[in-house]
Amino acid sequence: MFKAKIYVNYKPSVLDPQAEAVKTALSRMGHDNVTHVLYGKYFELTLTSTDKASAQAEVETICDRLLANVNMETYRFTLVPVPVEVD
Amino acid sequence: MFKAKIYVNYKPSVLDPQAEAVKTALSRMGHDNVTHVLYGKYFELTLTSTDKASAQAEVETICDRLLANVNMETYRFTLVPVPVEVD
Amino acid sequence: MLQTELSPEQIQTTKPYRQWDMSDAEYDRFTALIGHLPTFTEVGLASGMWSEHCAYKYSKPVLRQFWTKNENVLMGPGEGAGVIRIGDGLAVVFKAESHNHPSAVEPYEGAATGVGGIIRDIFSIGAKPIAILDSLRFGELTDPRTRQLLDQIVAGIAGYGNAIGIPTVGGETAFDNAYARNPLVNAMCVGIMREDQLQKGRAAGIGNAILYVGAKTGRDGINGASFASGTFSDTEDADRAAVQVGDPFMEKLLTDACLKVTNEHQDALVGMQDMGAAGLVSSSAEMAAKADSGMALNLDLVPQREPDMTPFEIMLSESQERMLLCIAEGHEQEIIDIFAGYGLDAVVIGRVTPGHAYQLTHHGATVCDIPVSALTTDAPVYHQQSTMPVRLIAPADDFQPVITDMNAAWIELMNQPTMASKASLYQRYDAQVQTNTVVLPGSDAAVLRIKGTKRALALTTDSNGRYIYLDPYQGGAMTVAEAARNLVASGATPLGITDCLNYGDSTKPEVFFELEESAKGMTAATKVFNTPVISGNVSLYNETNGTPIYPTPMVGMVGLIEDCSTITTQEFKQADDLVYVVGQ
Amino acid sequence: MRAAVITFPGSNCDEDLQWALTEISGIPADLVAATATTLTGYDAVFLPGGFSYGDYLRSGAIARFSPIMTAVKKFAAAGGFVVGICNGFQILTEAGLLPGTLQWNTSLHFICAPAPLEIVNSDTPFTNAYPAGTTITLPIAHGQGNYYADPATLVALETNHQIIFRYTDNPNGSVHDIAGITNAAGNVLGMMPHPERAMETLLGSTDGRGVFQSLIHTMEGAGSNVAN
Ligand SMILES: Nc1ncnc2c1ncn2[C@@H]1O[C@H](COP(=O)(O)OP(=O)(O)O)[C@@H](O)[C@H]1O
Repeated sequence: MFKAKIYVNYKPSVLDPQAEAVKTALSRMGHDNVTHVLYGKYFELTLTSTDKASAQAEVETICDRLLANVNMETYRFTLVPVPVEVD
Repeated sequence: MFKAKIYVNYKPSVLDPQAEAVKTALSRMGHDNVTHVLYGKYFELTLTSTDKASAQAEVETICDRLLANVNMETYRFTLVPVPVEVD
Repeated sequence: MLQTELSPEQIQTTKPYRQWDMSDAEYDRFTALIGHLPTFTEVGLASGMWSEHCAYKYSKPVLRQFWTKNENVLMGPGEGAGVIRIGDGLAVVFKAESHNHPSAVEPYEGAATGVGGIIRDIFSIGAKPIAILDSLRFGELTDPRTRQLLDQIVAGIAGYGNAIGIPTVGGETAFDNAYARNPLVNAMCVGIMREDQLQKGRAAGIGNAILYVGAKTGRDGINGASFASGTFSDTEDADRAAVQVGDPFMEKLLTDACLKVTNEHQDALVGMQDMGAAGLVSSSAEMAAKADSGMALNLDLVPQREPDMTPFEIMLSESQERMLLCIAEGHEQEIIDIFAGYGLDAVVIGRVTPGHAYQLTHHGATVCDIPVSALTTDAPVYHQQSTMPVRLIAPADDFQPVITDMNAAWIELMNQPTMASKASLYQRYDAQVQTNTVVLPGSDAAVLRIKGTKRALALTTDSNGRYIYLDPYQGGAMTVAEAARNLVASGATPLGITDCLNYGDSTKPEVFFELEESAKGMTAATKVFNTPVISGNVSLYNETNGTPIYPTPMVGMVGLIEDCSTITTQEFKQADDLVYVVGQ
Repeated sequence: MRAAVITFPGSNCDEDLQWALTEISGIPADLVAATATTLTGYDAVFLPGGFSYGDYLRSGAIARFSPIMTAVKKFAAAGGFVVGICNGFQILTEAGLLPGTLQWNTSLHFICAPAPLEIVNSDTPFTNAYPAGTTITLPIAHGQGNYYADPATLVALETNHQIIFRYTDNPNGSVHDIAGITNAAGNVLGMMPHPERAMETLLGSTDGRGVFQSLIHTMEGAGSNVAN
């Protein structure tokens, strides 16, 4: 069993209105020392796969097809083995 | 200068419609071995603060007040020192 | 994609303009017009301005045949949108635009920015946008890619229109394999204004300021105009970098601020235009051309989102939510303050100059110095060859369906996605914001009352590519007639139309024939219904791997209801009422 | 009676509300900018629908830091009537003036449709013009109207009769079919449906008028249960 920790965010050249909005709000709230804001999505998927290579391939497919919009977003992920829980 | 890596996600007791939708989509796509989906937000803030304790306190305030809705979300973050860039 | 700047001589030998869809003959024509070997920036600007999207070089001979004027038309094609008088000192403003290619590549943002663009065309005239309609074509729903496109395109239209607070009140949706890889996404916006508020996109008056307003310029959508003028193949994933992201929140602020300027600062405002296809170069050169002015811009002053942008990138970026204003000298601060009140950037980036030169400086160097006309009025126009397609020369026998079981046939018909209710789609659009929508989606036409008057407007979009494929002339006429029927059935008198001409590659004689003939049919019908064409848009190159879509001109028609008490809706009202069939 | 309608950057139902108040209900209403700092002179404050600050991050999350919100909190604490509709409801929950939050609709789609509602409590300043037990239909138009509160909060809402409107055919997944609630004191109302869109026969319904009439009755001390 594996846990995939997946980060999806906009490519640097793409306008991210949400990150802009957060930054403006922060500076209005007086947090002027925040100079840069990146806003992304974070997913954790638990997979029952038993070997790492197949989990790796599967998470890549899932990211490409569902979690990330590859036109505008990039993603990266890490895989950690999870001890199988016994109910 | 510090970079704060902030994770915001739903409390486990709250049903997240977006995570549910991802899970349903995955199983429709044949990824039945994904047993659990967590859907969160990921922020990176760059702060000009010079000491870690004050950066820590500031990021906490920012999370409590803006980035997370503490009624239904929790957050965690890490702080990494960033070498100040010289132009 | 971009090379570091080549010298004029290197450009002449390595011909980088070919990858921007500019031909060698066009390069030669441009060189002759400007009287020197063009710089990298100059030839880049020409490639954008001479694309079909900006110059209508292939469709102009067809567009010239449209009937565009009657006694009520205050402004016809050529400006951001057309304007028709409706009485009480009021005028209705409308235009439609296609965003087919961007939506095929990035459906959510492509559709959203299509809506954003057409809204800017309306308020740039000085009108308050009051309604959005769409017209959508997809492949068959059995294809998962089509389902995804449908979902994301509807989400994109909803995401932009709902947030900005303009109701999406109608449209049409149909499915046919002809559009499988090349969906059609056409959006129409309608606005209302007082006749005396009419604005034009003009940069007149030597010394007047050129004011850049709105979002910063990024590398998004660079040279989207020539992108929109290319066809699809299965291998062109690299085009994806051309897609931009919309920010409806920014556009809401921009709309409110620009309308405040038009309503309250008439004496300061000389002209206004949105930055659409080919971005800053197109808006600025067109504003100069319309006023027969010269223009000088300092590109270092253009607000930029990314470091190290080249003049080519700054001028051809299609970043969204930007406007260009010409402001009378001395009034600059007054207008900048208004935008600042909405939290918007407004920067003087240049001036109207004597003569007819279009001059750009960047980091202290002149990067472009050419006649304005070389980018605008002197763009080429091609008279294409037109050949009747073989299928029309020897048409197949009429198809006679054999129906044995009327009930079964009816149910089968109703099961067609094209026939089925579109409620699951239009329920995702806020159709009621602004509280004017009298007839909601689901009837023949949408109807909006005009607050403060007894009047109402009826709006519809219609197209039927299959009819035009079978008979371009009759099909073109029928499209206009269908729109007129929808309005009349609501109790309205048709006023005029806008259109989106969606066709395949018109350099193919058969495709050009379809374009020409259907436009003739449309023209004949518009004269019968007294509905001049006051605005529109052309989208050619709707092809996948060489196969064109059905020729699919979309007609958006607006009608006037003099008295709200005469509005008619589609549904049966009560049992025992009589049902008549009128006509043949 | 005089009403304030707050215009946040990105609000888009502010003028509709002003129209419903002034032109139809006869309540003079001013648009007040989010940058204003005082609400003196007003008897009721309305937070309109729309997408304040783009609704980026979470709907209402950024609006709650507008200067006017300090004044709104003060106004509410002094017992003034505050009504948040759609995005206004979202802002009130983010600002802590109402409990719970509004999540994405379970369909994850924006929904614009008529929603039949049960008036659960007609003994409030906002609903006393509706006869008890009435069902009305008001338009909804939202993507994030799925009300959520933790079980303890729900118990409190139920026992204090703070649930004012309930969907009879839950469109968005809201817990306990909640469409509108008040605070414990009963002077702050948040609702997802749009009464200001149901004010005129020409536009199809007058079911929304009761909300405004109720406020008039309350302000004038003119009793309750006057049918609309
Ligand atoms: N994409 C859409 N957006 C908004 N409204 C739509 C859309 N598609 C269809 N509609 C609405 O659904 C109703 C029926 O559409 P359609 O079947 O195309 O009508 P018709 O056959 O009268 O042209 C109309 O009121 C139309 O406005």
